[in-house]
Parts: sequence; C-alpha cells; structure tokens
Amino acid sequence: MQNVDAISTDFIEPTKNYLNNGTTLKSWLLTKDHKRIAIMYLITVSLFFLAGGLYAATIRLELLTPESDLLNTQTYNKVFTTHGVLMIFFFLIPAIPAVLGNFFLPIMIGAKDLALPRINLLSLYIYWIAGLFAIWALLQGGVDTGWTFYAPYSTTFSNTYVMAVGLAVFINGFSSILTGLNFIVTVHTMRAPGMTWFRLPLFVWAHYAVALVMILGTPVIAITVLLLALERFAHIGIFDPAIGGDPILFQHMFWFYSHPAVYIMILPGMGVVSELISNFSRKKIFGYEFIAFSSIAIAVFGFLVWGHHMFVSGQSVYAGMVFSFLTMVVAVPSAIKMFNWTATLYKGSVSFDTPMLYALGFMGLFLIGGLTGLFLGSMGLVVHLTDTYFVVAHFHYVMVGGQVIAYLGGIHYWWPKMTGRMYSEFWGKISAMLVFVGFNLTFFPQFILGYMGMPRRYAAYPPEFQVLNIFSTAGASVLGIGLLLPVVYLTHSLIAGRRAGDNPWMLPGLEWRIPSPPPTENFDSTPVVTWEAYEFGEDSGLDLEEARRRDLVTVT
Amino acid sequence: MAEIHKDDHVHHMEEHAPHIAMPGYLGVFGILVVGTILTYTVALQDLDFIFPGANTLLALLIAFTKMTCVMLFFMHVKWSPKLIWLSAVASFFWLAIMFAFTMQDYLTRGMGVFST
Amino acid sequence: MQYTSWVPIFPEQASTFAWQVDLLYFYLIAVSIAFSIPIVAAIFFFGLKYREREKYATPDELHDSIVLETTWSIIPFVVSMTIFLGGAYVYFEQYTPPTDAMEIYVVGKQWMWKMQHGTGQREINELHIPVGRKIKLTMTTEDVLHDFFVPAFRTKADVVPGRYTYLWFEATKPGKYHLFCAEYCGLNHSGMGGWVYVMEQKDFDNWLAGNTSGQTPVELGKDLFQNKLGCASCHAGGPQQRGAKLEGIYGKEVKLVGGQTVTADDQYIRNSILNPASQVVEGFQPIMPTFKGQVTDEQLNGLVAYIKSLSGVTGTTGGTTTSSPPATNTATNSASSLPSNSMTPRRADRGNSGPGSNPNAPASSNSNR
Amino acid sequence: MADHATTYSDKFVYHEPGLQHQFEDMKQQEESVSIGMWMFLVQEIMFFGGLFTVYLVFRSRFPMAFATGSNHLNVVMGFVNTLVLIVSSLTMALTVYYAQRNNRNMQVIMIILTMIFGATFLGVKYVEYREKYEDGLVPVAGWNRRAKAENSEHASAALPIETRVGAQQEHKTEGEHVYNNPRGEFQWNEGHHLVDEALKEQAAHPDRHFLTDYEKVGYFSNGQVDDLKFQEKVRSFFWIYFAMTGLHALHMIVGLLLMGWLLLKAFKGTFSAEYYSPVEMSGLYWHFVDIVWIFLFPLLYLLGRHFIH
Repeated sequence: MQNVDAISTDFIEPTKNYLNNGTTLKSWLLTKDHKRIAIMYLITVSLFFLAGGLYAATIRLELLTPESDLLNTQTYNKVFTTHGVLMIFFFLIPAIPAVLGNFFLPIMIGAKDLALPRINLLSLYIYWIAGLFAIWALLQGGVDTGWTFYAPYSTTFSNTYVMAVGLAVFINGFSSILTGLNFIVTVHTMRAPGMTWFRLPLFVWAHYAVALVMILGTPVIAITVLLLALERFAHIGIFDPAIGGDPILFQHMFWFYSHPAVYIMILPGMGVVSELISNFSRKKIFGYEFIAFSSIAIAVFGFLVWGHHMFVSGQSVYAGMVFSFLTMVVAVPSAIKMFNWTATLYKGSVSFDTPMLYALGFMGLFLIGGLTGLFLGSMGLVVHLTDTYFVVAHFHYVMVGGQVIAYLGGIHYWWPKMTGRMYSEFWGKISAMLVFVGFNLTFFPQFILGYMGMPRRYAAYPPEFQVLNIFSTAGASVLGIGLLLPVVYLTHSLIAGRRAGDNPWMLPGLEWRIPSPPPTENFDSTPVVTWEAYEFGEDSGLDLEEARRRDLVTVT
Repeated sequence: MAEIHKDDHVHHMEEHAPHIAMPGYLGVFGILVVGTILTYTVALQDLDFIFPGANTLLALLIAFTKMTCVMLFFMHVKWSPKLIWLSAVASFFWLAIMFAFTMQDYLTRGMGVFST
Repeated sequence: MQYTSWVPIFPEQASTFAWQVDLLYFYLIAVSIAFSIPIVAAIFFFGLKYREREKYATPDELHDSIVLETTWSIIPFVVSMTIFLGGAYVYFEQYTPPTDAMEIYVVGKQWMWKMQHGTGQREINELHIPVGRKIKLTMTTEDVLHDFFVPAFRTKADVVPGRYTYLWFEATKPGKYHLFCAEYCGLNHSGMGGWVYVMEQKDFDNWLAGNTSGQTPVELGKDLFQNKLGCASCHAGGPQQRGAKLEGIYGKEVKLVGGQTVTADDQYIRNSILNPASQVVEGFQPIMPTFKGQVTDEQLNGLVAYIKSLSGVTGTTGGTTTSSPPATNTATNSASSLPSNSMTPRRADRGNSGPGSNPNAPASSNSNR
Repeated sequence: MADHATTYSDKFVYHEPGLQHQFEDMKQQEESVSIGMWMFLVQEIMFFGGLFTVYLVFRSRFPMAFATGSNHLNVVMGFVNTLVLIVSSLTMALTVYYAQRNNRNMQVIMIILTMIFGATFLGVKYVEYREKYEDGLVPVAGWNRRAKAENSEHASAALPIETRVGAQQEHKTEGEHVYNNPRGEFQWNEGHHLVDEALKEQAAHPDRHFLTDYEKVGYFSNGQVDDLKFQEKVRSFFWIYFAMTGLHALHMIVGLLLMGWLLLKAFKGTFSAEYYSPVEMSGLYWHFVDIVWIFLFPLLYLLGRHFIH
C-alpha cells in the first residue's frame, strides 16, 4: 500500500485505460467495469433527454397560440405525458446517479469498482429493457394520462397504452433500486484505508442519501403501478370508484414514492454542486457535516410530506395540516445547504471555469425553485396555485434548474477525467450562460401565468395568456440552443480536444490522482487516504509548483 | 483495508464460527410451531370483551414474536453487524410511516364541518 | 377578466378571500426577496472580491461556526412556520363552508360542467350567481376526477367520483370570470371550462325569472313520475296498486318486509329508486325494476323533490324573490333538496368518502360508457 | 497498471474460491454480499408493504366484509401451509449450518428437503385456489364461468360490479332465471350473517359501535343490508387475498429456482466453511418469504374467526 504520486507530468495517454482495454462490442456489453457501464448510461440517458427535449419543444410550439392548432388535444395530451414520463423516469432519475455516480463514486472512495459489478450491469440492462418497452408503447400510440397516471382516468377511461407504459415504469424501478443498493453496499464496504465517513466527498454523501430513497421508495411505486395495471386488466376495485375502489388511495401510494423521487432528482445535483463550489474556490467547503447531514435529513423527511401534492384532492383537512407542517420543516435543510455554499466562496480563490458557472447558475435557479416550493407548501396559497403553471414553473426550476444544470456542470467538471480530453472553454462558458438566460426566459413567465390561473396540461388556453406564453416559447428556443451546444463541442473535443492531463485543475479529490482516462481498475494499488476532504493545503500532497511549470509547457 | 474496517468486522469474525448448535435451531423451530398453534387457537376465542380488535392485536403480537425468532436465529441477525440490525429496523419504521401517514388521512376524514 | 394592460400579470380579486390569498402571496414574495437578495449579492460580491488572483492559490481554510449554522437553521424555520400558520388559516377559511350558503349542485362530466340551481335553472359551463351572497357548491362527477377552479375567486377543489366534495365562495365584484377544470381529465380537458357570471342581486333575480326554461326539480320530478318513467302506473296510490302509495310518505316511519321500520328520508327514496329490491315496504312484492343507470343526478333530485312535495315539503330558491315557484323559503334549509345533505354532515362526509357509498355516480358512469 | 491489476486479482482467484476482482479479501466480499442482500430484503419489505397498506385501508373500513370473506378461506390448509413453511425454514437454516461444517451430504439432503416442503406449500396453495375457483370466488369478471352450478343461482347478483361492458348486458339478462354463471361473475352466496349479528349486538348495546362509519353506509340501503354492496366489499377482500398470496407464491417459485441452483453447487461441493455465502444469502431470502407468510396467515385466514359461534 503506497501513496499514489499526485500528478503525472507526461502527456502520453496511459498505455491501458478503461476505454482502450478491449474495443469489441462484446467487451462493452459484457463489461463489469463501472466506468464503461456509466458511459453506456451516459449515452442512453442523453438520447432520452434529447427525445424528451423534442417533446418539450413541441409543447412550447403548440402553446404559441391560444388554440390547439399545431396539435389536436389528443396528440397534445400524449405529447406532454410522454415528455413527463421520458424526462422523469428515464432521464432525471438515472441521470446523475447512474452516470456520474456510477463513474466516480467508487473512484472517490478509492475502490476498484462498485461492490456488485454484475448487479450494476444488470441494472443497466433492466433500464434498457424498460426504455425499449416505453419506446415501443409510444410508437404504438403512446399514453395520455399524464405522468401521474391518476385513477380512475388511467384505470378505466383512457384507451391508450397505459399498461405498457406502466410496466415500463415498473421495470425501470428495479434498475434504480439495484443502483441504490449497489451504492449503499459500496460506501459501506469499499472505502479505501483512511477514507473515513467524514473524509467522504459530499458527492458520495448525497448519493448515499439518494440510494436510501431509491431502496425505500421505489418498491412502492412498483407495486402501485402493478395494481394499476391489474385494475385496468381485471377491474380489481382497488382504485376504480365505480367498483368500490378509492382513487385517493392511488394518489397516496403514488406520491409516497413520487415525492421522495423528487429528492432523487435533486440530491445528486446538490452533491455535484458541493464538489464544484468547494473545488473551484479551492477551499474546504464550509460546514461539511451540516451539508452531509442535511442530505440525509432531506432523504428522511422527504418521506413524510407527500400529502402536499393532495391539498385539494379531497384529502382530510387535518392530514393536510400535518403534511404542510412537515413540508415547511423539510425546507430548512435545503436552506442550510444554500447558506453553506455561499459561505464557501468567502475568502476563497474563485475561478470561473465552465463547471463553476454551472454551479453558480444552479445556486441562483435552485434558490428560486426552493423558495417557490414554500409557496406550494403553504396550504391557503396552494389551493389557488396547484394544478396551474405555477407548479409547472416551480418543478422545472428544481428539476431543470437543479438536476439538469448540475448534471451539465458535473459532465463538464469530469469530462477531462472521463475522456482525457479538454473541451473548448470558450464554448463551454457561452453555453452555460445561454442555458441560464434561456431557462429563466422560459420558466419565469410561467410563474405569472400560474398565478393568473392558467391551468396546466391545457392544449388551448384563453387569449389573455398568450403574451407570456410567447415569451416562454421564445426563451425555450434560447434554452434549446444552450443545451445543444455541449453536444457539439463535447463530441468535437473527443477528436480534437487537447489532452487534459491527469489533474488539469490541481484538485485534491482521489479521482484527480489517477491517470485520465482511468485504468480499468482505477488504482494500480489501493490508495491510502491521509488527507481530509477538500484539503488544498500542504497535507493534500499536490505538487502545485510542478503544475505551474506544466502549464507553462502546455500553453498553446 | 482490514485495519480500517476493523470496527465493521468485529461481529463478522464470529460469522465463520457456527452460531448456534443443533439444539438451538430445534428450539427456535419449536417456538415457531407453538406460536403457530397458539395463533390459531386464540383466533377462535372471542377476545372483544377485553377491547375491540384484541384478537387482531394478539395475532400480530404472536406474528412479530415468530418473525423476531426467525430473524435473530435463522437469519443470524443476532450475530450480524449493527448495520444489519439498522436496516431491519429501518424497513419496518418506513412501513410504519406509510401506514400511519396514509391512515391519518382516512381516519380524520369525518372530522370538521368540511371534510371532503 | 377584461384586461386593459397589454400584458396582464394579475388576476381579478372577486371573492371574499381573494385578498387573503393575495396577502399570503405578497408575504411569500417578500420573504423570497428577503432571502434571495442577500444570497445573490453575497455570491456576486465574494465571487468578484475573492476571484482567483494566483493560479492554484490555497487560501487558508475557514473553520465551521456552530453559531452561524444554528442561526441560519433557526431563522428559516421560524419564517417557514409563519408561512405555515398563515396558509393553514386561509385554508380553513376556504374549506369551511358557512351554514347559510345558497346551494348549487354541480356535476362534472367529460368534458362539461353541469350546474343546477335550487330553483331548477340548469346551466352548462356557465354559472350565474349573485354578488355578496355565500355560495356553496356540492359537487360530484360521473366519470373521472375533475377540479372546479375559478382563479378570480382564488379557490378550487377536486371533484371525485363516488363521493361529494364541496366548495364555497362569496363573490364581491360583478363580472364575468373564467371557470376552469384544473384536474387533468382526458381528451378535451382544456375545453372543459366556462364562465362564472357574478351579478347584482336584482339582475340575478331577473335572470332567474327570465330564465324559465329550466323546470324546478319538483316539475321535473313530476314529469318523470307521471310520463317519462311511468312510476305513476304503480305508485299512483289507491287500494289495489302494485306499488306503495307515496303521498305524505316523506319523513314518516315506513314498515318494511322483515319487520324493521325506516324513516323515509331522501336517502331512502333515492335508494328505493336505485336498488328497489333492497328495502321493500311491508305488503308489497319486490317487483320494482332498478333505475340505476337510467336516471341522472338531476332526474333523481327531481324525483326526490317531487315525492317530497307530495308530502308538502318544498325545495328552495336561490333568489330572494318569490318569482320562481314553488319555493319561497331562504337558502338556509335548501340543503334538504340535495340528497347529499339529507344526512347529518358527519355521516354524509364519512359515508360519501367510502368507496361506492354513493351508488349513483358509478351507475351513471356505467350508463355513460 | 491494468496488467498489474489483473494479476493482482488473479492471485486471489486461485487461492480463495469465488473471490471477485474488486475485493481485497473474502471478508470484504462476504460483508458486501450480505449487506447487499439485506438491502434487497428491505426493498422487498416495502414492495409487500404497498399491498399491506391497501389491506389496512380496506379492512379498517369494512372489517365485517373482510371477516366474512376470511371465514370462507380454508383455515386448515392455511395452518398446514404455515407449518410446512416453518419446517422448510428449519431445513434451510440447517443447510447453512451444515455448510459451515463442510458437510456436503447433509447440505444436499437439507436443500432437497427444503425444496420438497416448498413444493408442498405451492401444491396446497394450488388446491386452495382451485376451491375458490369452483366456488366462483375469483374476483375477475369472466373467470368464474365454470363455477359449480349450485353456487351460481344468484350469479346475476354480481351484475352491478361487472365491467362497464357487462353493465349494458344487465337488462338483457334481467328477469330470466340464471342457472350458471354466463358472464363468469364473482359471486358471493354465503350471505352476511356477521353483519346481522353485529346489528343485533348494536341493538343490545346501543352505546358501543359494532360497525364502522364506512360500513354503516357501505353495506346498507336504508336499514337493510344490500347484498350487492356487501358483495362488492367481500370481492375486494378476495382481491387482496389473491394479490397477497399470489405475490407470495411467486416469491416461493423464485425461491425454488434458487434452491435448484444451490443444489447443483452444493452437489459439486462448492461450499465450505470458508465459502458459503451463496447458501447464507439464499437462506435469507427463503426466511424472508417465510416471514411474509407468518403475517399473511393471521391477517388473511384468521381474522374474525372468533365471530363464528
């Protein structure tokens, strides 16, 4: 067990890394290497994001005019349902955990691989099967129930492919269960010598919290969707009121998972941002323990607040009270994170590389997303706001402004490590700004629309809402460009990007102390961790002088 | 790795050593059989004079006892690391959350003038 | 909702608690600003002041401060509690209907709203109400979930099949306001809406008087009873009739086959129409066919109202004038014209929240497939 | 470096059987595997938990209907099955016990016994399902066509909870006496004496409550128990019964496959005091399935037995 030398100055690609270790298709499809699995996830997830994005674009175009002229209502319903299903179940939930988590969680704790590589591969295949199932159902004619599948419309009245899509969601659930299971085991048993719990990067803490939610929540949506399918196929009278069922029960069981799932969609983003903020202000993150435990707190409290989706659904007023109260409580940990991130910048050495721009964008957007969450937790107000565009705007601020931005930030941050190539910093900055501006242009008007009372899931709307919808659509086009740019320059960097070297930013994390791209088993010998998390000082063992000389060499 | 993980491994060491001898297993088995017979017999008695639902409560108590035996001895939880205990307890805690928070809606539906 | 500005950013305030909701809204906006301004300012300030001067500099690390952490945990908590309390207060306002409200019966149906006034005026996707008068909607749906949403009134409530939900408001400002269905209900969800017309009391009374197209529930019931459903052929009364005599039956004890007696209240009449075999009056054969799935909600209300009128019990009117016969009383006991309210509130609520406990909605949804 | 890594892990493949490349030593591997298995069981618990929630909600509303349905289940078979599963749990535990003692033959025997008991359980379950099927108690419209005729006299009673398509047939078949169950409806002809008893009790002690508020509305059409409404509630009991036991049976089948695989390995003598975690893990799964049944038995078969006097 000897120390890994901090940086390697040679710029020849390592003779053997996870990418060139076997190039046949078989070597990819049967790999047990978490990095390769992560790359395959990256590709699939991006494709689903693209598809979901196209549907989103269609929605915005349709909403340019008050009438439902571009799409008829039937198509529109299918389009927004598909947008929701693809984005939530096939992009947002797997995005950061299955791609960045899969790739970096083992490296960050100094392990050769996840604890259960076969399970990891299995989860990828389950995800693929579920995805194909969903696509097949969509090609067959799609589904028009909204991603929430509310009974009794979904159980009895919709004559679209509810069962097929439901089963796709059911199958996909197990993929994320297995991922979460794998993370928990890995964090418990695979930590390198010296990598104590409080030396773990916050990215790992966040993923531990997410894994908890995945394991405890996902099975419930699985059984719920199963019952939904049964209700359609055999009229079991559990959700369908016409035969003695209870539609509200469906909402309870659905949100028992789907609210915590919202935290599956934001906690990993918070993890990434904690990394970025700390590393790009080259300073130990402020209040490490508080951020770590607030992640766990969010995961736990997240299970106690699902009823705030049901304030007007006919739920008991008293239940509403309890849920509203706990919703307010769960706001606190998020606030703690915000404050600590801000405090981390104080007296740092802040550099504005592309990933940092995304991180700062995240802070701005998540701030709005989180605060508008309070609007929707306050019962009196939610009676007016729920099921309007205010809700749509809110969760896009959290999901897109949170998870997607963080995902892009993470991709840019770790791209040099994953591919060994550096992307164009210029275009990176441009796209980061375009995304930020475009996003706000798209979704801020929707807050106003919402308070004016424009209901969601409307193909046609009263004319007085048109102006703001035009703003929104215009912004969406900017956002679209901002999101497409990375696809171009990142792909380009694969061919023409300059070699990044092992540690372009001279960061202390374990992943920056191994060659890029990393070798198949990450470390040639198990590392011994002697430094705290985010240790930039002497103890980090980084040779900064060496790095400065390196930069002089590689000025191009 | 080992020295770092010593704390996690304390219980682990014994795992190679057999936990309980044959009589132990048979004893647990006996408890389970008795429990089963007990459940059946008490189920036939009308215990509502104690309080309504006493039967169900008793049946559940017995079931929990049997479950505990199986988990502690057959599933070797008794000799497992704290984490295993934790996960076992946690899962039931979360089950309780699901039951309690769903029922708090249904049980308070009637209350108040305006319960929908 | 006629906007003068080219880009409207605020809905009308047209109900008594609109201002409460708006107050809450502004309070939250204030809170949001109070939180975001400092944070954003700090981000910019730190970002610029401490921007990277020397590459790979290693600034000395700051030590965590428990005091700071506790402060910025407690402050948000306290603030969020104020939000919670404010919200809870308004919520109770919105969801606690007054007892002296004027009753309107609403049935949601893919994809239209059917309203029925106590005086029988029936409207579709339109609701005329007087200003300054408490209105209570008793709502159910024949098929899927819907949601009755009037932005100008700042209130909405889901409409759930198989049970009744309620909504109340008091309009404060005459005008024409949007009515939306806010719970996704399928193909024409976005088309399922209309207008709420808030009128001065006298205009409303004129509207009631002018709009005589709708029969009163009693007239409707009579029509059904005598002609459409032909109940009279058995129930006209007289000695050798096959069906029980209904005059004066309402509110009386009725002896059933098997000995028990029940009070002939709305529920009894309603159920006797839907499941005749389930309670047969002593001395009669269980030969009456079920009308489940053949009569709509309005028709049922009509029949109930008519049978009540045979016992001299009258329905109600939303207006204060006596222009629309036969009702003359105030809205207070208008409850009795709605089956849902014939039970004590407690039992109604419990009962209607039980699955299938309102046999009507499922039945009518059957007939609607 | 990769080469180094491979040899590094190969070294162990030779010396320690079944050690995978990503682990340092067997201890780490076994720990990981067992934690993984437990996490899997946790999600299994939540998975069944969903059904238990449904059970809780519906039973808390209609205890009488549930008791009535439950009293119709074959408690003897349920009882026998419970014992069978407990025995199989013992044999499973002993399999691990013998694996720890390098006793291959006893391992094999114990696994075979476990499989036999597991199969017995499924066999009994099949007989039970068969009974329900013949009584026309399968709560799926159209699946009871071959129900025994004598149980089918009131088949038309099932009409209102027929699927919507069926509801339109309602009036066609009205009046004519039905001898079998043409639309294969769920049919409940055992009456509702529990409710009647409850009513008597209620009359005797007006101060106490014998029916829930849901029941007071859910069963009755004014003072009289409504057969159709009551049957609807019994039907939901049977749905929950089939859903829970069915899901459990599914887990049993998976367990049996697992045992088959284990049998092969054990027969080859793969397992030893050093390497037996597959046995242990399969054991955990098997015991979990047993535990589920330990709860299903009282909750489905025994509730309201004490009402029968």
